[in-house]
Amino acid sequence: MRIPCPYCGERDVSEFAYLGDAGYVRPDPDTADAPRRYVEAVYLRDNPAGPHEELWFHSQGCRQWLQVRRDTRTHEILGLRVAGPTADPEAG
Amino acid sequence: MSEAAQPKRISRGGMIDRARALSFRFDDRDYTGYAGDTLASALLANGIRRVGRSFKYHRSRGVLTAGPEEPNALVELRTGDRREPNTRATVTELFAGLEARSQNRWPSLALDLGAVSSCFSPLFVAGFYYKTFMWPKSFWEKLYEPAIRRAAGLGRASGQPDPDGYEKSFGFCDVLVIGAGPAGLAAALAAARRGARVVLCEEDFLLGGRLNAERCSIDGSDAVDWVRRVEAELASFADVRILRRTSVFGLYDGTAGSHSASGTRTFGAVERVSDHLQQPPQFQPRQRLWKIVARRAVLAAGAVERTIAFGGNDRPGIMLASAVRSYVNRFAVLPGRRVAVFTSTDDGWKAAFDLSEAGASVEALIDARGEPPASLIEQLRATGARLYAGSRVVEGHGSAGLSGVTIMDSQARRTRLRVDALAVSGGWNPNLALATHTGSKPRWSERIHAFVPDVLPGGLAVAGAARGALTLREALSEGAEAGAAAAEQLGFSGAAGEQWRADEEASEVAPLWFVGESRGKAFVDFQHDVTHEDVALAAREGFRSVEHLKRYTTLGMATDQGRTSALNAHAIMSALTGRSIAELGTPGARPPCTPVAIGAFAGPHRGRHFRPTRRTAGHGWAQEQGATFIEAGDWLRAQWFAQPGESDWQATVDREVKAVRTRVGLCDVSTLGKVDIQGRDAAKFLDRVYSNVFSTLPVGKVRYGLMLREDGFVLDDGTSAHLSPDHYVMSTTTANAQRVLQHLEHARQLLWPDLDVRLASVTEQWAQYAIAGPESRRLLEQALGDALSVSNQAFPYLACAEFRWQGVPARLFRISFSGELAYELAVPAQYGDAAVRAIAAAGASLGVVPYGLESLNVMRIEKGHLTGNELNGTTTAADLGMGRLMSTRKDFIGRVLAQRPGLTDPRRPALVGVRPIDPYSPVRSGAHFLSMGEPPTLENDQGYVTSAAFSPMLNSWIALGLLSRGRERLGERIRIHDPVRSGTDVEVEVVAPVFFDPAGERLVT
Amino acid sequence: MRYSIFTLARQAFSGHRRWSEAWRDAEPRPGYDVVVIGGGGHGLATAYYLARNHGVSRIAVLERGWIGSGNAGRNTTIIRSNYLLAGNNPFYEWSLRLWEGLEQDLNYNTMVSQRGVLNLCHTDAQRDAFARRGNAMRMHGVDAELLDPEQIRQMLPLLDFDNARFPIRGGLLQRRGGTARHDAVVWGFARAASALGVDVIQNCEVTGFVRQGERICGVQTTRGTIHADRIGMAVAGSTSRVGQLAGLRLPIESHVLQAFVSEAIKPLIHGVVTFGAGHFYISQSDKGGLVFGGDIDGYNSYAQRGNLPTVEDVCEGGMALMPALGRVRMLRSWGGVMDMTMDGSPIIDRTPVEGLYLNGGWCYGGFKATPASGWCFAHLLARGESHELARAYRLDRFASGHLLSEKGQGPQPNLH
Amino acid sequence: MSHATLIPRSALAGLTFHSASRPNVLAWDLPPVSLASVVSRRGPVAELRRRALAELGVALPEGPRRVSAGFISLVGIGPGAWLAIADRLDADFHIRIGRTLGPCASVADQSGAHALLRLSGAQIRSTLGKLLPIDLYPRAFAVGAAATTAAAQIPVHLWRLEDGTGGHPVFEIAVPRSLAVSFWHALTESAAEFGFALNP
Repeated sequence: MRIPCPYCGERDVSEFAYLGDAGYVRPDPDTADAPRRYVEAVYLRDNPAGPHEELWFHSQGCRQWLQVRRDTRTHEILGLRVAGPTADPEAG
Repeated sequence: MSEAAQPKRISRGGMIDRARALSFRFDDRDYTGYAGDTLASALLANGIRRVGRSFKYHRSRGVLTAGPEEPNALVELRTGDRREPNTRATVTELFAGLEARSQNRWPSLALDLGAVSSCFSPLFVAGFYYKTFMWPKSFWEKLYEPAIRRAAGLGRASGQPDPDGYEKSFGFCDVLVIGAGPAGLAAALAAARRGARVVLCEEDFLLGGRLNAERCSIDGSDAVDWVRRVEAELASFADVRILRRTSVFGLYDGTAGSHSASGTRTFGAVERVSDHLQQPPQFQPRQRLWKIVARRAVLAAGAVERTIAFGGNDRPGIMLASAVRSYVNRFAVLPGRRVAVFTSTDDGWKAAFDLSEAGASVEALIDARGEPPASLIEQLRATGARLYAGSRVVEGHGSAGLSGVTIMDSQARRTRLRVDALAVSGGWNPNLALATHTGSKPRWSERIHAFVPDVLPGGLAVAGAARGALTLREALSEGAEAGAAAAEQLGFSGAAGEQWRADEEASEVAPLWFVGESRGKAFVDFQHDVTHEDVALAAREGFRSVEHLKRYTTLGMATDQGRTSALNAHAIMSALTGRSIAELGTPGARPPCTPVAIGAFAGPHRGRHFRPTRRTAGHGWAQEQGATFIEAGDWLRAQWFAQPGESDWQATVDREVKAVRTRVGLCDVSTLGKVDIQGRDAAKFLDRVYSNVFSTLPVGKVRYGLMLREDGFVLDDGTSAHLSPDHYVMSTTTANAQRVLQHLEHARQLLWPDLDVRLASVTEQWAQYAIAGPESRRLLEQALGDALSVSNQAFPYLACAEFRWQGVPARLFRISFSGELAYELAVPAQYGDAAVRAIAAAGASLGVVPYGLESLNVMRIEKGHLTGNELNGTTTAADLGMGRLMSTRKDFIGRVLAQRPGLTDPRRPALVGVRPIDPYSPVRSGAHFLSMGEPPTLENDQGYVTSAAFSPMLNSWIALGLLSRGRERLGERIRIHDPVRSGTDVEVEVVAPVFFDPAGERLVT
Repeated sequence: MRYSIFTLARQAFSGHRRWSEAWRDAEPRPGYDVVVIGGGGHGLATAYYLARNHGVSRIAVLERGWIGSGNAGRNTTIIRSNYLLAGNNPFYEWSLRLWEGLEQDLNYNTMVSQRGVLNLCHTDAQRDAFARRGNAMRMHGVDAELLDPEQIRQMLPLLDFDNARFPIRGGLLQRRGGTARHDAVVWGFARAASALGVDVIQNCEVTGFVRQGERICGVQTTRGTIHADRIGMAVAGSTSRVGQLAGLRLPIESHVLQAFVSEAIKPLIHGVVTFGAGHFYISQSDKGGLVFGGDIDGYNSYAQRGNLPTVEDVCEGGMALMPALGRVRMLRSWGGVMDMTMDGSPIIDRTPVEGLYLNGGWCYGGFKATPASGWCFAHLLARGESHELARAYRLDRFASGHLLSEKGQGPQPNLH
Repeated sequence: MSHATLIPRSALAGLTFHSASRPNVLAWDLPPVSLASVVSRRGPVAELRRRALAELGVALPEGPRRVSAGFISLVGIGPGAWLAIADRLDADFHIRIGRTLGPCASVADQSGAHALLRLSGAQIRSTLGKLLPIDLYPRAFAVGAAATTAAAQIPVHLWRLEDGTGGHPVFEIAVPRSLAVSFWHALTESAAEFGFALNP
């Protein structure tokens, strides 16, 4: 598998570290239902068979966290962007 | 070489170099062949028909094919530590001094399946072992299984370290062409002419594929000349790479998925660099693994001829028709003098023509079809062969080698013919395995009665016989089109105009899978001895899907993957169950499509170079001091520094510890992870990633910090030093350095991108040395001079400073892992060697000693400091007695989930110290705690020892451990249970987890 | 028909023409007491023990393809009970006990072969962790031995003791560990269950659930609707997908685990060996093939195939441990889809949806668990309460924090 | 009072290899120079670029490229991240850059973090092809191109300089100091078949 890093260009998967579901949003710790929302955020997964938004860290390259859209049935890379709500100034 | 030496060698022709005779050994006898031979062709030339024994029935077997699909002619190649079992003689290039042995010949003595098979073979039907060997219970493992294990398997591995080297290489190209037969050559040339960057891989040592084995012409001249012309033109392109002896074994993902056209794909290939030599030349590997990234690929791997299942179809001397033509035309070998051909295809007839041309007496041509093409019949007249149309071979005779065949003609009359060779042609199976590696399924073709590629992986085209286009004419045109299309899709357009003319060919195929009137065993898997009866039994017992059939009968699971015969079994099953072959299921192939040496996948990463080794800047100095090194993750660290006369490592460690505690010691701590943290929000960032507060840490101070995972368990611990406003340097444990940095980048880039903070790893930048002991301050004063004042007032406990030491940027931290008055001095790594020598020199008069990991460990246990043994990913801050570091004044990673009942349960094991009542009773890490008098059961398990050591200061064994409700149990006597290492339990007292200088006075004086 | 050498001999005289089907290829009926989704080892074992231990009469096993076509036929056939945690160890030990009597119990030779499982360690910390685990095993009456390098050299002279990047410092040996023939396990349970009246229904894919208010009372399948009082899921690799049909969101990620087999060679390796400084484990099958594997590829996948870097990593580990493997050829590879849970331990529990029960999350440890998994899941389905051996495998442990993590890597499956 | 003086030491000092008579792969162990990591702070990089141009006389490369001007060259190693390389060993290098780029960038001394090698020769691409998972084909990796990747499992920064004598490509590679010995082994093993020489 190869991932087209927006900074480094297309690279072999062995340069990247996988974290998983990119849907993770760290809940507000100060709400009443924080415990439940943390459990869901940290432990539960959609785990779809099909397009999956996921996080890869280019650990052997530019050290950016990337959000990759990949089909879990075919391993096709469908899309990619720098992860996080706001991208780094120079990324992409 | 005289003809006598090679009785079956044809006196002229062939693509062998008769000027270069090569001697070789087979089963301890000497023979001679020619350069250009394979081991199989050389054996056949020497009149050897029987080359091995079958797996289950130990029947004599000979050469069936002339390619990698060979199921029978497997040998042990080479000797000693280079012995290679199961090597296919049909693709083994002959070299001078080659040594080979037949395999599986004399079964083991214990249970000689070979010997009994003749009379007991009726018992050894598919899956017989599932139905028996169950009684008496103990006999399976004691008797039956060992016997089966000894009898099973084929060749013997060398059992010794592989002496040869392997390499890996990445390759990149626009168009990868797989196979250099007519289609592949045409494709490669078409792509190259358009300016594409081309890689052409050919499994054989000659380019040309079938053109080397057949008598055919292109543009009116001999096809072999065409091959040489194309080869020469390809070689003239700078951007074309031809890889001979290279098998493309797997199709893997690139950016493209299973079906999308755009993007790249990764192909795995193995280049047999030196397998055609007695051993690899200096600096050359045996094999090279290629990882080829291609934007487009053309699969032109040809097709494999399949056999026909009839009684005794495994007799040595029975060969695929295509193989016969290979041996006759390419290798100038005559497989038999009196020969016959059994075919259900037009193609099979060509074997008769070639054999006759080569001087064999063709006794008969048996065509299962009632009315073969008139043109062929006309051509056959010249050979004088008798035609049996609408007839079938029902039995092959001759256990040591074919002596004759019995045929049944259209009127069901049986005739026995005396022949010593039979060419069989049952049709062609396209080599489409690569096209199915990413999950694409082939479809059934009623035209050629075989599976052909259907939906293809994106970017992959298939051309020629691999697509079921069996004529040379189609191969040339399809190849050229595929190569041109691939290049043009990528925007290349150059001189086109490849137009090659080839003769018409009759290529009709009629399905003939199994001869119902067969007498004797009809094999559908030669190597695993699967017969038509086994297929019938599987059907009877309900193993009817292709996968069940395969798993129950082991059909197609041998080294040849059933390429020449498994489809016959599917056909038999479909006849028995009234379902079409397609309905039975299409077995998708998985990599590798040809067996690949495990060494090739490993490449150079073996032995001491299995993984890279990290060495600190002080490594050389430590070696000079007599260090014994130990692996710590990727690093090598000094474990201890033994001195002459020391009885054992314990004596060494005792000396080092005492020296540090009484004078001063020097330890390389460069391996700790170091992260440079800068930004206006650096303090805020640290507050969120550490459980304790850092925003209150003044410049010039260091603080210990605890880091949790979001799930509330401890991830790592370390210190962070406030060097200057908005600038910190964090230290992590050696083991977690990389994971922590990734964790921090995740927090910075994803959780809080709004913070102005930036991270840089400076682990490599700083060589860092701990100087510990009562005399450490004096040592530093001597080493640093007036570069920095280290008086207790100027530089108190937990102080840090950046300064210049002899003009070199340096850092000093007053922190202590040993519990002594201690400092850590850091310099840029290129000065690390000089610095450690300077420190040692400065401390010489003070009796400074270098100390290693082991002494560090003893001292940190004496102080109850933590390492990976305690930070094992399942402990909480509270477990480790650090509940106070869980700030309630701020948010931090792990805060919420750390409050779950399972993590706050008071019964959780808590960190304690233990001391044996008898100070000399060893306590070892990994031992379990039990209350006195309680039997050793899991229910009574009270926790375990995390770290233990003998303390020379307390003159006693001491240990840290996690004990259930530990904090409430100080003073209690419990026992230590360590059955895997000691028969008797040790009684210990539970104490606070700090044994030495509990008040910490030494740190601050 | 009872299997034995005598039956085999009798059959031989009649040219093996009188063998009957190993199991009935049943047609679905409209309703059952219990429907088990998934005709793999776990599902078939569950059905067998439901019938044998709990006298449940109307049972169906629904298999999307042909039985054993999932992970049951895509593993490396290792059986062992060398677990550390009190929540795991008794369960796996019971599983091993069941393995030890399985041939006689099922009247089918599943080729259980206890040639030993040896875990190697390469650092002192690893050795101490092995000691801790070995001690825990012994405290539960499980056999465990801590070996020193010399003892290992005697056992396996093949290993690299003299030129290794990470020298072997010891090992934890469970002699009762070993292997079993994976397909035979599936066929044996199917045959035995079928003999007790269980309907084994192949080519029957579940496409939805039938609800009655909040309760689930049946399944829609490609072969029609089937009603049942209780429905058990044992669909390793598809747990999230089937669970989603019932509206479940689970602590599971699907990852691909590759495995490999070499060409058949004469006996080279006796037992099972695992490398401690890389991702590699190996054993040799009765047919002579070296069966080996390593780590999961490490990304979500339902593709049942992996990629080259993992293959290289595994073989590098193999060569580092056994330099004699260099010239042995890899013949085949395959990929299985693993249900990776967030703490690396399985789930056998009722779900929030009444009538639906879950057996899944076996990560890459499902095969060895087959008998006990069926045993405990059958108990749960029959009695409505967890079997004492499977009490720790609760679905709510993530919320309560009573995690069952042998490795302590945290909620990131590709680190387990 | 210690009189030992602090002198820098090459990470490759004292390493052995098979030296060929007619080498096709050449390596030079570069004399020690100062390096620093430069990471743009949060917010627009316009100001950073302006200062770099005004104070250092270099246009910060966008993407993985190397630019050189006077005493300094900068290699792009990530978005908003560069490796600054001085032309000599200068203890104040990172401080001066830090001052010039002020609050727009975080600057950290990396002088000791890398072993720097220059590589060339007729077979340098074939040699690096065995080590690097990236395409060094002339069109794909032109003069001035840079890459951060892994060479035989070792993280490296690599960039291409102007072609050298004989028209052979010239690369420079920065290897983590602690891994220099392992990299050296991998390099010399890969180059051996072509003939290898150091500091010819």
